[in-house]
Amino acid sequence: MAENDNLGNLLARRGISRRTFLKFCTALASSMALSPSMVPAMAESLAKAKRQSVIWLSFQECTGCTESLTRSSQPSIESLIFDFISLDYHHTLQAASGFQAEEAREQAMAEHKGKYLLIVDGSIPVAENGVYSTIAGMTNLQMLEDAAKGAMAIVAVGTCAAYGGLPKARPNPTGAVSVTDLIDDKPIINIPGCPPIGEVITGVLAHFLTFGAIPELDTVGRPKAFYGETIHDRCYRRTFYDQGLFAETFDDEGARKGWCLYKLGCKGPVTYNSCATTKWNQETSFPIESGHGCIGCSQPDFWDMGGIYEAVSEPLTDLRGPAVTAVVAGAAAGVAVAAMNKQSKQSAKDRHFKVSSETLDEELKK
Amino acid sequence: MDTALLIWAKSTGLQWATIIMLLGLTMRVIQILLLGRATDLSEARNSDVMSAGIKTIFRRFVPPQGMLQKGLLVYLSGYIFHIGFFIVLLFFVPHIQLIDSTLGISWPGLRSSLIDAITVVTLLALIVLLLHRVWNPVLKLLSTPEDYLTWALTFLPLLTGYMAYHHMLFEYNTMLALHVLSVEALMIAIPFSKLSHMVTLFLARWYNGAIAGRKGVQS
Amino acid sequence: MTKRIVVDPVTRIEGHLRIEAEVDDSGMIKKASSSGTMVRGIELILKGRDPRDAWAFAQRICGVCTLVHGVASVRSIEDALKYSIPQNAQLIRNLMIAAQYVHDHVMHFYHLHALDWVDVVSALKADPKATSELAQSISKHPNSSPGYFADTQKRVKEFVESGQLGIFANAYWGHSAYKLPPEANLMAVAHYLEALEWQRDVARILTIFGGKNPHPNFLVGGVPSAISVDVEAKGGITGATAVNMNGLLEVRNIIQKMQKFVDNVYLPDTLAIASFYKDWFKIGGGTGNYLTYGDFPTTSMDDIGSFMIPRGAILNRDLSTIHEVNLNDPEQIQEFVAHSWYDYSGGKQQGLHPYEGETELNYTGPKPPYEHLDTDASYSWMKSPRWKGHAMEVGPLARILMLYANGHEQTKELAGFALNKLDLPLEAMFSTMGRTAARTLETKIIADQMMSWMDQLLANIKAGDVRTFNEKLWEPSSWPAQSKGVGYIEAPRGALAHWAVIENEKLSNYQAVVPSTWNAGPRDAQGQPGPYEAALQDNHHLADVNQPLEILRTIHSFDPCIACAIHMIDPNGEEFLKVKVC
Amino acid sequence: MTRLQDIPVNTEITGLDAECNMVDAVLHELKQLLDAYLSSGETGVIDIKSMPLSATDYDSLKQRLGNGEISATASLAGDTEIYETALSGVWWVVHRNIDDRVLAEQLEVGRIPAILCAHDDDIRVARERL
Repeated sequence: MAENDNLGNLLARRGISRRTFLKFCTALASSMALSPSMVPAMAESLAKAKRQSVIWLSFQECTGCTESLTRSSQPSIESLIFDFISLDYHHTLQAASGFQAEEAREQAMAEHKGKYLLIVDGSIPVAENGVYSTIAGMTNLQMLEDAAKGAMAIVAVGTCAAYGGLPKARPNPTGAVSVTDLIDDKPIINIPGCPPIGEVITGVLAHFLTFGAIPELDTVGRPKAFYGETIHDRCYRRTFYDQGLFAETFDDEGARKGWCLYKLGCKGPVTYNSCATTKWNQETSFPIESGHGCIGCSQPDFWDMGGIYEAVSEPLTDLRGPAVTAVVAGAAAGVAVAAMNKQSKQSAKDRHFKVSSETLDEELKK
Repeated sequence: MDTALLIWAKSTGLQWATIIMLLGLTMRVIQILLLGRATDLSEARNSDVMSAGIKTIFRRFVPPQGMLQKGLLVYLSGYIFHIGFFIVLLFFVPHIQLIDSTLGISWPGLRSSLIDAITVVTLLALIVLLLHRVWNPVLKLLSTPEDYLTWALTFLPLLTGYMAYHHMLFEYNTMLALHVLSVEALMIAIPFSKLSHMVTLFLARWYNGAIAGRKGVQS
Repeated sequence: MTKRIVVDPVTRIEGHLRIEAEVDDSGMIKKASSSGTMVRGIELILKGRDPRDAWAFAQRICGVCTLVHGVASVRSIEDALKYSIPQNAQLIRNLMIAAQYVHDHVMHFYHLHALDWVDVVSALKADPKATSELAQSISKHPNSSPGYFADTQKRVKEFVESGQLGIFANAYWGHSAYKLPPEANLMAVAHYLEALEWQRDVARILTIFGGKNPHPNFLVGGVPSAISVDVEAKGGITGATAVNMNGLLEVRNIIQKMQKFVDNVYLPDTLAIASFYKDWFKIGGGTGNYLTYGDFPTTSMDDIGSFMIPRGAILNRDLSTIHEVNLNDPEQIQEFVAHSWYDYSGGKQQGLHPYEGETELNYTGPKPPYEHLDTDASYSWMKSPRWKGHAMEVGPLARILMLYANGHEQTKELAGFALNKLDLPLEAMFSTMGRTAARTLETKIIADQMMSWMDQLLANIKAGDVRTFNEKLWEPSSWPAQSKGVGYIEAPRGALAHWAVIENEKLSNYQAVVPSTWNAGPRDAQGQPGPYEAALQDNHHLADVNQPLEILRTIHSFDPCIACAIHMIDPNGEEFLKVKVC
Repeated sequence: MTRLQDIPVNTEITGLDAECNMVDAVLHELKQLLDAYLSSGETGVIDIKSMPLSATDYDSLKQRLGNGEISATASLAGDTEIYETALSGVWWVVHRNIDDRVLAEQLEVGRIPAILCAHDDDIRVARERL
């Protein structure tokens, strides 16, 4: 009976009307910044969709991405798990442990070969042949390559999986890399963020389920619908930046009046994400609204993008030391060159020796 | 990729540009100073040589009457571009923040919209100067590749800054990285091109002023 | 003949864990070992960074107990710099930590632990009407109609019949150790789903104060969330930050919502489930030694007397004597490496205080992939933290016992009520189910305490005190050339501390001893087992060696957080962390 | 039927000078959608929630569009409120969830908003239940 079952029938049996479903799709489209005119078609195709097999692999991670997923309200994790996808393997959520868990993964890989969606969170350590992270005796590297073979597409959730993230921060002790660094023969969607917004994770999944294709991506593999603009561009405090009104500390008049946090190190201008519009946890707030600058967590290498409290325009290295050295060295070189110039001037002068009539005579006698 | 370029530009790139610029400039200034002047054995008509030199440094900021009338547009463009360039450099808040973090001094900035307008005017002034160079046959004949290069090196930081601010061409991070890189190119070129007048103009004017002052005339 | 069984991966925990156990013919565990298998080397990444940034890095040690490392980190820097914070900041931090407790404990119970006790498939056999009666008999929770449970059952049925079981596939359904009647199973499944929705809502306290969840923001010297109540609109926005009048009202609502769920769902469910598993109050007792650092100051972190959760140590289950604990005393907290893959310059038998901590790797285990570890030699990448030489259990049980031993009224009343209801003696707390019950009790105590902090915060704001940040020592140029400090917190999983050393405005050393290391660490030089080891040694009989449900119950009762436990290992060698049990 | 030139598009708004650009943009788009509907019968939607409207923008848009003859509430896992604006054929639709949070907010142009129409699948189910 699983064969011809689709989401529409499932919903009908549960007494959920197509109106309700249309409303759900409307909300989804709105959160994904899709044109509202696409909604009816989207609802029709989603109703015909079957539950998508999903395998979720966790590597060098902190489980923050999974936690964030459970915070998504549109669609919620419950509806995702029960209605839209079949989450066949997920360490933190699945009931089975041990070899039964591994069996579930292998079964899903065999049964849905070429059709399952592979989701990865966490970076993959490759130093020392990948011994820094193993599951069931396999290195993350082996497990990823194995699971990627039969995947229809791969979704790298979180900055660690998308770009290497925290483990890759200087000096990258475990040789951590991203999914894109290792897999090049599958479509990959990056959903960066530390963690990404829950609604963004489920929104991208819903988009994939609806259209069966990956959404439009930017140059670093992020869906443009969610990562198309900088935080700064859509920030409610942007007008204060333009007016030159800045909070100077975390508790001054400007901080309480909601002035721009640029001087306190906000990375909003160089960070592409939808925190300022989608916001966090059911639109409750986002970092800047709660008084702290953006730390840039959806950008590649953001941990090394400068101190959290250093303004975007500040240099990343100490310039004073090198500057003093350069001036001293320049002065020394100047003196040396001047001395050399003097010397060559002198020798040129010397070459112009004076000739007297006596010496001329002596020369002629020879 | 984008961020990596920005990180490089703001760390390694900036560090080397600073080193090369300061090293080159100090070297040249020291060289000039050590060159010395032939001692003038004649009796000075005016012994206050120092103040005469300093006066000249400032007096030369004012254009001579005749020249101003002959080439008003060019003169004006030159002034606009120089003043605009320094306003944008010194009064845009992110730039002040950069100076504050390295030198520990800061001052109030101007609002971004004003800086934006000044940038446009400065860019236009630079374009006028370039057109003048190309259209004026005499000037064209006199121009060397270095003249075009230094023009471009001055023009690019303004242009890339403007484009980054308005999210043109590339995404912001890449454009910002290009902006920083263009500034670094300018910094590196300063000591080794005619751009070194940024520093040497003060020395040169002082010398001239001092000599003239010794003779008891204004320069 | 003993048989060796392997559970890898252990799921429904944070991080990657492997358990190996040797069982005899009767199914009794004779020997077990646990192993964490992932490392990132955050300690190395932190070296040379700005101490004010450290919280963000340290926080990413774990996304489940998402704020505890952030708080421990800012406190360590504040301790090093003698940096005092305004009272409002202290109250906001208390509220955030408390919210994390309530959120984390409920999620642990329903989404990580419940499936050890609840058989989802059995719920299909339940009678919704009887389930409704059961639910109404234990609680006044409004969602308890027969229709409500029928809907849940229908949803689960659709799901099971679809043939794609997803996260519920391949589990130990039908295992003989599942004892709940179908109705109790159905009620628990309904609450599993309800808790998912509830947690999403209550996590918003952290979003209001910290801007997002997981990984909310913190700040050395206070909290980043400026209070924008009554700020004039001129040149700014009225209520410009999330902590405006609406935000504060929302926090109050959420606190009430938390209390309600704990009182009406979590507490009754725990007692109901526990009543079917009373034998588990005799299994899985740990070392009998319990440690707390203390937390929730009413004044400041310097005033240990003002902590709501007191500091102390209990030895050999003797609640009549509370020993004093000092985190800076080099003789008290020490880490041993006798059975770990490290060397100390002073020899492997030595114990070192974290300030003097050394991380000299010396892997002597078998070459991976391997079948077994040599448990007589070194077998773990975790060190063994000890307090005055004793292996200590940390976490909810330790805290409840400490509160109880200190005569905390509410704790005595609650514990008395629960034990009375289940007809059990106080000693029953020293067990797997005791640990799970203690977690529920402390959730209630903390949830009840939250409103008083909130009221105090509102009173301060009303009185015109809106300070949340102390600017005085913000600039690194104002710091001494050298300083060091310890920051600690009672994390949901137990006592956590970070030791930071600052030299010339940068971090020169950073060490953390985390709850899961206290609980999961290997034996020390004296051969004393750690709490996991001791607990698994205590009376575990496996009904089916191929479905070792019993191991999961006890391991989950500790709420393992393995990324935390191996976050810091210096990773120049191989990564295995092995905890040998017995 | 309202003719296009009869639509009272009033561009004088007092005290809102700086804010009205967005409102004008919405009104302009509505005009185009009405054109399209009149010429081809094609319906259209504007997603208000995803537009960067300030609170003043939003209020002034509401004022400008006014209230028409019809209003309805649909209970679809939370209330959905629908009313016709003073402009016939222009509908204001607000979708809320069970917690009353706004999920989506739209202006819909057409004879009747799509959400009010019963779906054939549901009608089929209804037939079976009889």
